[in-house]
Amino acid sequence: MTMHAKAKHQLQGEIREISCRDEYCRMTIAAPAICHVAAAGQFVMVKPAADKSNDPLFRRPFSLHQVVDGLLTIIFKIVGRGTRNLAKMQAGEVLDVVGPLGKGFQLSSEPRHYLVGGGMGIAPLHLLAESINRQNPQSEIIALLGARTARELDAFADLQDLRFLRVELATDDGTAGHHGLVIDLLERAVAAGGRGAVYSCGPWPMMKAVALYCRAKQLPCQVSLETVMACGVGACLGCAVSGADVAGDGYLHVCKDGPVFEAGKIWL
Amino acid sequence: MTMHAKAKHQLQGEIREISCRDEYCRMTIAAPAICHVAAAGQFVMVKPAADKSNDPLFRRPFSLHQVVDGLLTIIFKIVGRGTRNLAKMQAGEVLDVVGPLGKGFQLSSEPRHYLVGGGMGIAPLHLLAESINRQNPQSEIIALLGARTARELDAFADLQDLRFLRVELATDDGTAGHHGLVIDLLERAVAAGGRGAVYSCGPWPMMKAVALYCRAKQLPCQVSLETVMACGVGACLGCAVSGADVAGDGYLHVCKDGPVFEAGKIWL
Amino acid sequence: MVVNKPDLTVAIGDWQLANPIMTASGTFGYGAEFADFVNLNRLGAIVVKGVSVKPRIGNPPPRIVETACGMLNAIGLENPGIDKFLTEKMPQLQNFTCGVVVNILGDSLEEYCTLAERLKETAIAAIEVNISCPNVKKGGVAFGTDARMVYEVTRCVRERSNKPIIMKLSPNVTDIAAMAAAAEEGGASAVSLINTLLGMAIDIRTRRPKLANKVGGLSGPAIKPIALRMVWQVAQRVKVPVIGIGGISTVEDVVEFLLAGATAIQIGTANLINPGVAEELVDGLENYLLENKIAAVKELINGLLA
Amino acid sequence: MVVNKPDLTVAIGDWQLANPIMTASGTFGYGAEFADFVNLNRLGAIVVKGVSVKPRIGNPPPRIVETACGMLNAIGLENPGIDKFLTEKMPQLQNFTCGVVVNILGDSLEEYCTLAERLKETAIAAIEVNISCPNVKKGGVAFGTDARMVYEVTRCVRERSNKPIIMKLSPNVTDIAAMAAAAEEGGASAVSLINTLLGMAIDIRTRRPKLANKVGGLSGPAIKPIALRMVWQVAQRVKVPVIGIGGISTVEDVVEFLLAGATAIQIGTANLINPGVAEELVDGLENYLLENKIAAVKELINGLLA
Ligand SMILES: Cc1cc2nc3c(=O)[nH]c(=O)nc-3n(C[C@H](O)[C@H](O)[C@H](O)COP(=O)(O)OP(=O)(O)OC[C@H]3O[C@@H](n4cnc5c(N)ncnc54)[C@H](O)[C@@H]3O)c2cc1C
Ligand SMILES: Cc1cc2nc3c(=O)[nH]c(=O)nc-3n(C[C@H](O)[C@H](O)[C@H](O)COP(=O)(O)OP(=O)(O)OC[C@H]3O[C@@H](n4cnc5c(N)ncnc54)[C@H](O)[C@@H]3O)c2cc1C
Ligand SMILES: Cc1cc2nc3c(=O)[nH]c(=O)nc-3n(C[C@H](O)[C@H](O)[C@H](O)COP(=O)(O)O)c2cc1C
Ligand SMILES: Cc1cc2nc3c(=O)[nH]c(=O)nc-3n(C[C@H](O)[C@H](O)[C@H](O)COP(=O)(O)O)c2cc1C
Ligand code: FES
Ligand code: FES
Repeated sequence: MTMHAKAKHQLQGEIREISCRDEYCRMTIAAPAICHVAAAGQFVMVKPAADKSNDPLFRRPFSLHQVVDGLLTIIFKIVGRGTRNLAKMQAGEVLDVVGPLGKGFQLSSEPRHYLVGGGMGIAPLHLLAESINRQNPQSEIIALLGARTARELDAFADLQDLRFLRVELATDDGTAGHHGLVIDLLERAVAAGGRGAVYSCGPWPMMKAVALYCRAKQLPCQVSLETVMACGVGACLGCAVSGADVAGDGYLHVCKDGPVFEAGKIWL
Repeated sequence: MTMHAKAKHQLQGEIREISCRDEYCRMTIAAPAICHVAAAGQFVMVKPAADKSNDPLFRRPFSLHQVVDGLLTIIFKIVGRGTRNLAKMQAGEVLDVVGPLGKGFQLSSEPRHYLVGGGMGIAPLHLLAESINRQNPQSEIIALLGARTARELDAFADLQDLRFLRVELATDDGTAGHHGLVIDLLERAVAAGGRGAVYSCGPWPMMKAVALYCRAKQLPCQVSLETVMACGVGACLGCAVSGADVAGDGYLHVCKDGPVFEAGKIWL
Repeated sequence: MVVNKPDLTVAIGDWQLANPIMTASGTFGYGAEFADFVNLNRLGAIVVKGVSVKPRIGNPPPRIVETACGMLNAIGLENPGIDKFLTEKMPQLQNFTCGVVVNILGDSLEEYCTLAERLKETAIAAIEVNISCPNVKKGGVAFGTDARMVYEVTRCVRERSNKPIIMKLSPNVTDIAAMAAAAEEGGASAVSLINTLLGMAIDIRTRRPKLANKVGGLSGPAIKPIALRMVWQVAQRVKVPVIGIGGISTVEDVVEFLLAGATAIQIGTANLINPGVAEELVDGLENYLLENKIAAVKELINGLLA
Repeated sequence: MVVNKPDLTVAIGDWQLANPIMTASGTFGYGAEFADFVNLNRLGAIVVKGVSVKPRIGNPPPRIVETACGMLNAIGLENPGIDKFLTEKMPQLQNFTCGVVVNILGDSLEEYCTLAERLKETAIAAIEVNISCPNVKKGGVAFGTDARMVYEVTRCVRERSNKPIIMKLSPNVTDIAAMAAAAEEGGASAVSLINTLLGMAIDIRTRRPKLANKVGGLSGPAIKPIALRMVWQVAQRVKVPVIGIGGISTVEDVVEFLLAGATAIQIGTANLINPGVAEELVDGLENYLLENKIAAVKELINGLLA
């Protein structure tokens, strides 16, 4: 083994807890080596360890939702075969986990932080909120969470319970909070509360709206992107996205240069 | 739909019971349409109904072990990926079942029947014994069962309990019954009990020994063959075995012409 | 509200198919094997196992191997020969109201021509010509790998037959579109592709090939991306209808091939895994069109956007 | 009892490899990406991502698609170009004690020759020449699909270089053994195969190809049977060592390729799925030899029984 301290690990993590409600699952995995070096906004790539099938082939990427005492938690939605297979796993079974991967959020030194999440993009905001609070317990942290419907927000009940956080909700169908878009919440919150650092994770149209708003208001803004990934470690170059200046910079790679980018660095 | 009575069915069968001990599993599936037309020596091909993976690709063939009140039971050994996946299934889950397939045993009108089984080849002998007994309750039925070790024979405890059956055991390691080969049992049993119809299912070397013995003694003998199968319905021609007269007959197809053959019809 | 049934019909020349779902040669026997699982009359057409002039006993076993998302087969074109086919198989095939396509194969140009001639008097919908077979007169090089030979086989079969001629192309070539063009030039009514890709598997315990024939044809979901690319390339090159084959097992697969330019498709290996699949895909395709408010399946053909 | 460690070494010309396990170009970055997962020095060699004369930004996204037991990629050969490669990547590559192979690619014969020339002064173990690229001067036909071009590229690179030259063959041809023979004639030290098979996937919702580049290269377990067959065919045709590539992810796969005639093998897509796989296979191969009482891995090479 090379003697440098490892920034990434591949390990066999036992599932300690798994629970699914509707199509939303929460899974807690024993992964001390990964937890030890993990930062908010990073992700892991997982595959059931006992799975000798090559179909589906790829590992699946998930954001770090929580990291406590060597246990890491992910929250995922069942959308296809990979997530369906994961949802069928049980406590005691073993997951092959690679991580932590990518570059996470830069914690801003601003006194005020707007965490803007949509749908499953809310997942990384829990660890982000805790990290900001740990760095500076005086920070004002406002989470603005949007989803299609209240059920989806329920998957993130623990985030809404964090005491150092102010939470506002928006749903497309009006079943919780503001009946409308999360960008509306951001505009109102900034208007009422003042400038701050913006962190955003969610569907592309949402993040684009957030980024354009921040550009207009000159607020520092980070967005967390998703692309299909094969390796997650910067080797295959499959996860390209256009940089802000396509001609000059060529492409950025979500798994290595991101998933979190300064909004100004990418093509909106 | 064509109006002829169907000889084969594809159905979604609920698993009613499954239990595994060591690498031996017993699975009972609700499959009335199949049970209705099933005969001893026939088989089914199965795949977990919810399995959307193409790896492994093929269905897996298993002999009918028992058929009672619309429930069919198979007994299988975990040997590879397909059987491992089946072993993981639980009662209430659904199996996609095609069957009954192939030609089963011809019930002989002889008064005495020797059922010679080795390893997992014992599986079809339960239904066979019941069928012989049902056809003629006066029949003398002797089951000669061989296995590597006693544990393997335990998977067939129910067969050993049939009251109309005389059972003799042989194991390679001497942990149950005769310490040696099942062919020894057959020779002894015939020498002691007299001529009878012989039915055999098990590893090829065993069946070959049985068939050669029967040929020498001029006993009617049927053997049940195994080959890799893709379709199980006679369409792909993948399951070929050499007929007794290769030049003349060409190949026989295990899923259609068998799995049970008169020993004289195949190349020994 | 009146829900109109979508129009599933497609045409290959003058031949009208009730729908674009066919079964692929060698994976559906002579139809009868699947009569318990599929209402054969609901299919667009069935293609029977390849027929040769003389009977063939096929290759010694083992003949099939499971591979990652696919299978290898080296059946060796086992079939009863054209005489027995006409007397024993043809009568039952004539009971089906769906189109019946007879797949033919030969070791020489003459054999292909003879087979076309022999099928003249039958009521079949079309002939499909398997040119993946080795040409014994030309040192065993497959007919389908040489554009000149493709042209010659097509022309001869075309001249000797009064049926639509479907030339079935081999994917084991550098430029399959060139082969399709040669078939078109020779007078083919349609081309179908792909046949299997040549592959191999080794048993490391015995150190022998897993197939007695050493090599075999790879089929199944594993090859779908290759088949789809080839169908797309060929559809851009020729004007005759293209029949897409290779790894199709779902409605999505069917739609992908139609969008890539296929007028019809054939289901091969999937029949072996799920004997009811062919009819399921007819139903599934109809539902897909309904759900997406597409009036006719023809609208999908060649519908790929740039 | 003394248990002797089996001998894992193999040779490609004068180049001695500690073991036959290499990583395939484009799937292992520049090695450093895997340093946390694999002790790079335990590998037979690493092959870096393809390098061109000028930097290339690659194709627009989406660039990859998951398929049945495989994947399609259309990365578009993104790379920093030979200048940056030599100044930024080469120094760290020289820290590895395992062999480093540089994979090169060009749009013209001259570019290949230039790259060979530029790598003369480096301490690399070998050059691997990717000839699956389109030849812009010859209407975009890939170099690797024409025996004459294969010969010419090989000869030029051979003449301009003092390193072992590995010609990496494209599987998208009728007769890959003919391409291997052309490479041998041109002076190749070895041939490696296969590169990816051209494939396609369509998003039926948008009706567009799933890859921005429309078509891409298929790799992974799905293609293993094709790769193995080609390696076997090529090994029977040429005398230079053959390096087997295609869908390898287990020790059994490695042994199959060695038996088919490969002197070494490369792991591609499997690295992406399981970043520790390369080292696992070195250990696994050693254990396999031990368990089967095989003293040297060389005994497996070409060990297929008839
Ligand atoms: C950095 C990163 C972090 C993520 N974090 C989370 C999370 O915390 N919770 C969560 O529910 N989801 C998260 N996702 C999305 C999640 O990875 C996909 O939902 C999942 O891979 C879908 O797999 P599937 O087999 O169920 O779906 P399928 O649709 O069958 O997948 C097919 C292919 O597309 C890929 N894919 C599908 N959807 C996405 C997507 N949205 N983003 C990237 N690739 C996709 C799959 O990985 C696979 O390769 C994240 C994605 C990325 C890139
Ligand atoms: C007609 C018939 C009846 C059978 N009845 C029984 C039974 O009652 N109980 C039982 O335990 N087993 C039975 N078998 C064997 C059983 O089908 C195999 O053990 C099983 O398919 C192995 O699958 P796998 O994925 O676990 O093994 P793998 O080794 O991973 O399978 C790889 C491939 O080889 C095939 N294969 C492996 N072993 C066999 C074999 N012995 N016979 C045929 N194909 C094989 C598989 O189907 C698959 O296609 C029967 C086989 C046949 C043909
Ligand atoms: C077991 C088997 C037998 C086949 N026999 C023939 C044949 O006789 N004639 C022919 O043209 N193609 C034959 N094929 C090829 C198929 O018709 C089809 O072209 C190929 O399998 C690809 O389609 P798939 O991936 O859907 O199986 C056979 C394929 C299989 C799997
Ligand atoms: C993402 C990706 C990028 C690749 N890039 C290159 C490359 O730059 N040069 C090259 O010669 N081959 C390249 N290849 C081909 C691989 O080196 C290998 O030949 C092919 O993937 C087959 O092996 P596999 O099935 O083990 O992946 C690439 C393959 C993949 C999947
Ligand atoms: S996923 Fe492979 S480089 Fe990002
Ligand atoms: S398994 Fe297909 S014919 Fe027997």
